Amino acid sequence: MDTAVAQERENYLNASHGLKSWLLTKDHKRIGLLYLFTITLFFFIGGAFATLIRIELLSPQGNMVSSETYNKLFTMHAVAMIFFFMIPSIPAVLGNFFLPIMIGARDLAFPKLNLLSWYLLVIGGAFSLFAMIAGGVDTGWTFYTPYSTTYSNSWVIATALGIFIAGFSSILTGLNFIVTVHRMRAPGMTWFRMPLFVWANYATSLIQVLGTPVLAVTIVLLFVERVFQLGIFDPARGGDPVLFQHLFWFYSHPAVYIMVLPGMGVISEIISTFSRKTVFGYAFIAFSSVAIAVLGFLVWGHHMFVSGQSLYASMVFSFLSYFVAIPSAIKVFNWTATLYKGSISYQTPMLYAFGFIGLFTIGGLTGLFLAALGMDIHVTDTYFVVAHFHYIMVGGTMMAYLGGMHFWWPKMTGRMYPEGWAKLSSLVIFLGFNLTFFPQFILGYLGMPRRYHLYPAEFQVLNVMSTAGASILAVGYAMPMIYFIWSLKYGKVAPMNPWGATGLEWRTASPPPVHNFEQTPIVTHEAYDYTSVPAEEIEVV
Amino acid sequence: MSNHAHSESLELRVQFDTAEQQRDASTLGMWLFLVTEVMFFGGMFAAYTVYRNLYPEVFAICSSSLNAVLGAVNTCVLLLSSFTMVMAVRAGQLGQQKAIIWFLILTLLFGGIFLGVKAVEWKEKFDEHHIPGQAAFHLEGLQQADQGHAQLFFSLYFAMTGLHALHMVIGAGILLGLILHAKQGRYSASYYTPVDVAGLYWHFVDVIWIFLFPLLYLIDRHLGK
Amino acid sequence: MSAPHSETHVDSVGTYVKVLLALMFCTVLTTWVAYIDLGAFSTVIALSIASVKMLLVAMFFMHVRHSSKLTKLVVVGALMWLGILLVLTMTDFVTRNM
Amino acid sequence: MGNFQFLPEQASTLAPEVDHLLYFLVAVTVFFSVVIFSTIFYFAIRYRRRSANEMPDAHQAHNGYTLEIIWSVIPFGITLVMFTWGASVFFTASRPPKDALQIYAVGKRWMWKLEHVEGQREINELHIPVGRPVRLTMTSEDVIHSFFVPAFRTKQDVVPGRYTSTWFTPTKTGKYHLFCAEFCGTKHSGMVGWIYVMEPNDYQTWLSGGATEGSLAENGKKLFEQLACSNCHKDDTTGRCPPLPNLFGSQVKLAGGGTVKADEAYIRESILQPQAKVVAGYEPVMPTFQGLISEEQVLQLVEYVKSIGPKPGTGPADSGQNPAKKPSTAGSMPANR
Ligand code: HEA
Ligand code: HEA
Ligand code: HEC
Ligand code: CUA
Ligand SMILES: [Cu+2]
Repeated sequence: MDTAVAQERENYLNASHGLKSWLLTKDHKRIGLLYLFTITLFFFIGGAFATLIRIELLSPQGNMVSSETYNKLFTMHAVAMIFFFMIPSIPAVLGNFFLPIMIGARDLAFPKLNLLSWYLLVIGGAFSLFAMIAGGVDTGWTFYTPYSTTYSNSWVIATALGIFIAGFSSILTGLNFIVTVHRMRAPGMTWFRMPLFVWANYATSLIQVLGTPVLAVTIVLLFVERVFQLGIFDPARGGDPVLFQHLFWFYSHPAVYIMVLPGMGVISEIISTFSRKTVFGYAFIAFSSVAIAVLGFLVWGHHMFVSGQSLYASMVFSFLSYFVAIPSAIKVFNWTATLYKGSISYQTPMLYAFGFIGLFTIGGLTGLFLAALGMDIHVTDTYFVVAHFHYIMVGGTMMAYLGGMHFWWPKMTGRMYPEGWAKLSSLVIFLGFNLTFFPQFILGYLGMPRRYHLYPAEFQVLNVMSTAGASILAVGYAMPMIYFIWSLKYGKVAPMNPWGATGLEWRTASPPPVHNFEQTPIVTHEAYDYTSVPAEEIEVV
Repeated sequence: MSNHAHSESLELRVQFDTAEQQRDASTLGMWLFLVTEVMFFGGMFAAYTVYRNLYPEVFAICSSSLNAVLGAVNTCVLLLSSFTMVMAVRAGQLGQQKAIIWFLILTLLFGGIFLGVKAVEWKEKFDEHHIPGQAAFHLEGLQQADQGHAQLFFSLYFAMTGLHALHMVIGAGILLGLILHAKQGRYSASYYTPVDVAGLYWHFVDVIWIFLFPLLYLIDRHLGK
Repeated sequence: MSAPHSETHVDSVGTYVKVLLALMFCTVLTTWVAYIDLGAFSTVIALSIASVKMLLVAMFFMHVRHSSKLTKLVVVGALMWLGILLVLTMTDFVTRNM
Repeated sequence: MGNFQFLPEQASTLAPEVDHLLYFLVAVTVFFSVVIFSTIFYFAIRYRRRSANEMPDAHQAHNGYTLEIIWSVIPFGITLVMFTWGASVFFTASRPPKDALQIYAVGKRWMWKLEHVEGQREINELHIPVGRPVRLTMTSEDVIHSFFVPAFRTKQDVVPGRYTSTWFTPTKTGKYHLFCAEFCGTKHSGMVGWIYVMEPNDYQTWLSGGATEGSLAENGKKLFEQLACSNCHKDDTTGRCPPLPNLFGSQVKLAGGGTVKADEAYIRESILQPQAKVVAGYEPVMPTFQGLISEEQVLQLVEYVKSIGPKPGTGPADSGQNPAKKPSTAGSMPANR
């Protein structure tokens, strides 16, 4: 190991020691790492449930677990993955760590609130974990009434409470980011000099602040209906269960953009860095993030086309759904154009970025199938929908998250990951992913309903393919877990700017000092201006 | 790091460069928090709108069963508390340390009265069996068939006023904290942000009630009874 | 780097008292009007009065009239999003029987 | 994989329409995927980095508006086609023809109860004739379910507390899957059944086969007596109640203004929540039957009220005596969804 560099320079990791210094830290970088541990845990919990789902579906007659257990498996899989892994993933880990650095701030505007957000996620997670251990919950992650309020015998309340609390974590993170972006930018860091990752997180935060409270109150109403019999959605009293769906999707559709926008921000950074070119159509990508955040609030009814919602409302929601597709299209085309005449290298983050663009395109375009009314009546609540959203969330966001982790790992830890292994694992993940979820498009169109424990035998072949893919996927995900940990001790020491990137985070040491910069930076260049990077700072590995 | 002087105020936290930046951040933070509150109550307003639209007559009769005079008086009490709150902020602006304390105490007092009256109203509902979900639920003047819809009204009534009251209780807690800090002489003309920000919250809770009052007590009251 | 310096405006006690009186007047007015049969206008009037009260509280007590553009944008944004929630939900319920 | 299929069987008039829409959507997807993938691939090879410190010639991109406009407007145009096409298929799928064969469905955890107007009841099975539009009026006794027949490309949620409906015209005889597609609890995946599409003659035989306890309307008539509806609702306008003959399908004037079309949902509501919509000129004295009768009994009453509706013979659903009789074209069945 390179002892010359390894001399102890003070940084955020070694500035103080002991468990307490971590649990009471107000440093956004340390909090980012706390989040990293937490959500990784939940990813593996969710992944374990996914594994059980896939094993169960190997055979049509369902002989491994009971129907009751199966229903709990997919519910808890989704709860863990969505609320405790994917929503906090990129914003709370990478955003927390890098957003302040990228705009040249010493910390977020409200560090204590930031720490509180993490604790809220942990407490919410504890409630949900408790529910899972105590017996699980079987309503599906959508908690439709009256099943969830009146009929389910499972741990609905504990789980819902967990989600409620985690919701506040999400709200407060969003609030913190917005204030930070407005008030904490370094001198010279104008709005249009901000990296696109910051724009993406800003747009995400808008959704978190505007949408999540509605989920919170929906859970409160569910809670009072289940516990105190205040029946706001109760059909026996003239209440309307479809109203619950409106309130739920008012949040949960925008929430899918909470899950994808930060990923898009990561992709912008990676694509630019590894082609050494400023992002094509910077302003268009920046504004399309905000446009997605805003338009995302107008389309929720596309989850309810067969729910008994009025025909006319369905038409409106279908029409508006197509508007969200345009900003996404703009991004995809601009990323592609960025490559033109670039200087492209294929390091692992770039491989993930390519994976993201491809799989997001397929996932997004199949979203357009679902938004088409006549098509949706056939494929809604089938595996077609399952395939659609896994393409975006697992194929898209998960790729972006892993890409981002590889991209910034040297900065976060001061160590390089092993490039060869990383490339191999990205390939395994890509192949495993497609084998898992592509067959599900066909399954869905053939008519296999989702949330089915038992299924007709003619669907078995495709299900076996899917399970085979999932095993490959599991191996692919296990690899980074192992070599990241390995690299902490044995990885090459990371230079300040291993990729020759332009962001402010690459102008400070790896790992960064406690207050991010030895000297508050003064920004004089546009983002992604590769001529501005002093050649001596780049030590390309 | 280099260019910030620690002397401006004891309360300037490390991530900020100037006291002004810090104050602007806190204010913006509170306003954003209020946005989340608007959406939080918004979910219930949406439910209310849907059901009022479906069952207007029943809702009118239910409204009539509430005590509008008590509601109006209570509204005035709350408005008064908002007034004393803004006076406390004004005292902060002028650095009148004593006045801050007294106006905060008055605000707390009016808030307490509001909650007391609310409790009396709720008690009444319990005595009259206007509690949704209870087998004994019965609202006079309504057919058996409409009792269910009346229960919807009262579910919304309790959910909305209950969560409003919860916000008041939290607000009262914040006021208590402010009073303690004010007693320690923490606030001055150059640093009164906490009072300012708490004021925003308190007024917001007031605004919610300004809408709850007509929605629950007043609209179409002439139709009932 | 941050927003333009926002001057602290100290309003006079008189202003606040006037606002308080206006608010109380509105309260009495809206209660009184509720007993009169105005048909569909009953709702409109009640909500209009409530909106006026909201404006008074926001503008004066919450100092929105002295606040930065950003704060005003935040307020307008909140109301707009509430509008989205209410209006799009209602498109379903009012067109169901068509 | 042998005779592996990518599409489910096409067994209704709707199925080919949905499949055509699918072909279009797949074509768009393939087109854009191929364009994007191959462009990325080409650029990635063509402009690969050759030395570690290489800087591209064009590190500053030209932010042309032309390109941005092109690649916003073209996709937008395509999505408009998707919307219009999808909506038009949906419209056909939502509006049943007037002469449809009426069938009632009640979802209950975890079974489908299907009732023919002639009185045949089936559980998890539905026999229908080929080539004839079938309209389902559905409700649930507990939670939300969803009536899904992949071969017909139809799906509709079944919501407690109200009626929803769907329709289809089977085009091929055979046996098709019926699934519950909305999660409804433990045996959601067991809430499945079969649709048997039969030749009209076979269907007739089947209808006359199974023993029934009278048609729906007949049972409804009995209930109408038992529940003492008939004490109030006499056939003349002299009483304090509106007469029910000729009610179905008409426009009812309501107290307090407005009219409402007397469809199934309205009749159901009149029985369960009489005060919700009061007929102009009458006192709201009708008692509610909520909680006293089951959804199936409500259906029988509804069917009875329909059977005494206007012009016997206009709708196939009204007499219950001769369902296979070709319905006259001048039907008065409401075209509500
Ligand atoms: C990160 C998550 C994510 C994202 C980003 C999206 C994005 C989109 N989703 Fe998806 N969706 C989910 C997660 C997500 N979705 C989940 C979890 C569910 C199921 C929930 C449940 O029921 O459990 C779901 C369900 C769902 C439904 C309901 C299905 C049903 O239950 O019947 C619909 C219907 O309209 C839909 C549509 C869309 C659309 C139009 C987009 C668009 O934003 C996509 C836009 C992107 C593109 C279009 C691709 C890029 C563009 C090009 C390559 C250029 C070419 C473009 C054109 C020709 C326009 N989604
Ligand atoms: C962010 C969200 C997210 C993520 C990441 C995933 C990841 C995966 N999901 Fe999930 N999924 C959802 C969100 C997500 N899912 C949602 C919202 C639903 C709907 C639920 C509902 O209907 O209510 C759903 C439903 C769902 C279903 C449908 C169930 C049904 O309807 O009956 C299936 C079936 O295949 C599935 C599979 C998978 C698989 C194989 C993965 C894989 O990508 C997971 C891979 C990860 C691991 C396998 C763990 C990591 C690896 C290791 C720990 C190595 C060691 C492990 C082993 C040796 C096994 N998911
Ligand atoms: C006590 C008398 C009474 C009994 C018993 C009664 N009804 Fe009614 N019904 C009325 C009155 C009065 C109206 C008109 C006012 C209204 O719409 O509520 C009415 C209205 C109706 C309507 C709407 C008629 C229209 O013209 O729109 C239907 C349908 C109906 N009743 C069906 C039934 C059925 C079915 C039963 C038995 C299960 C029944 N009623 C029992 C008194 C009665
Ligand atoms: Cu019934 Cu699922
Ligand atoms: Cu959606």
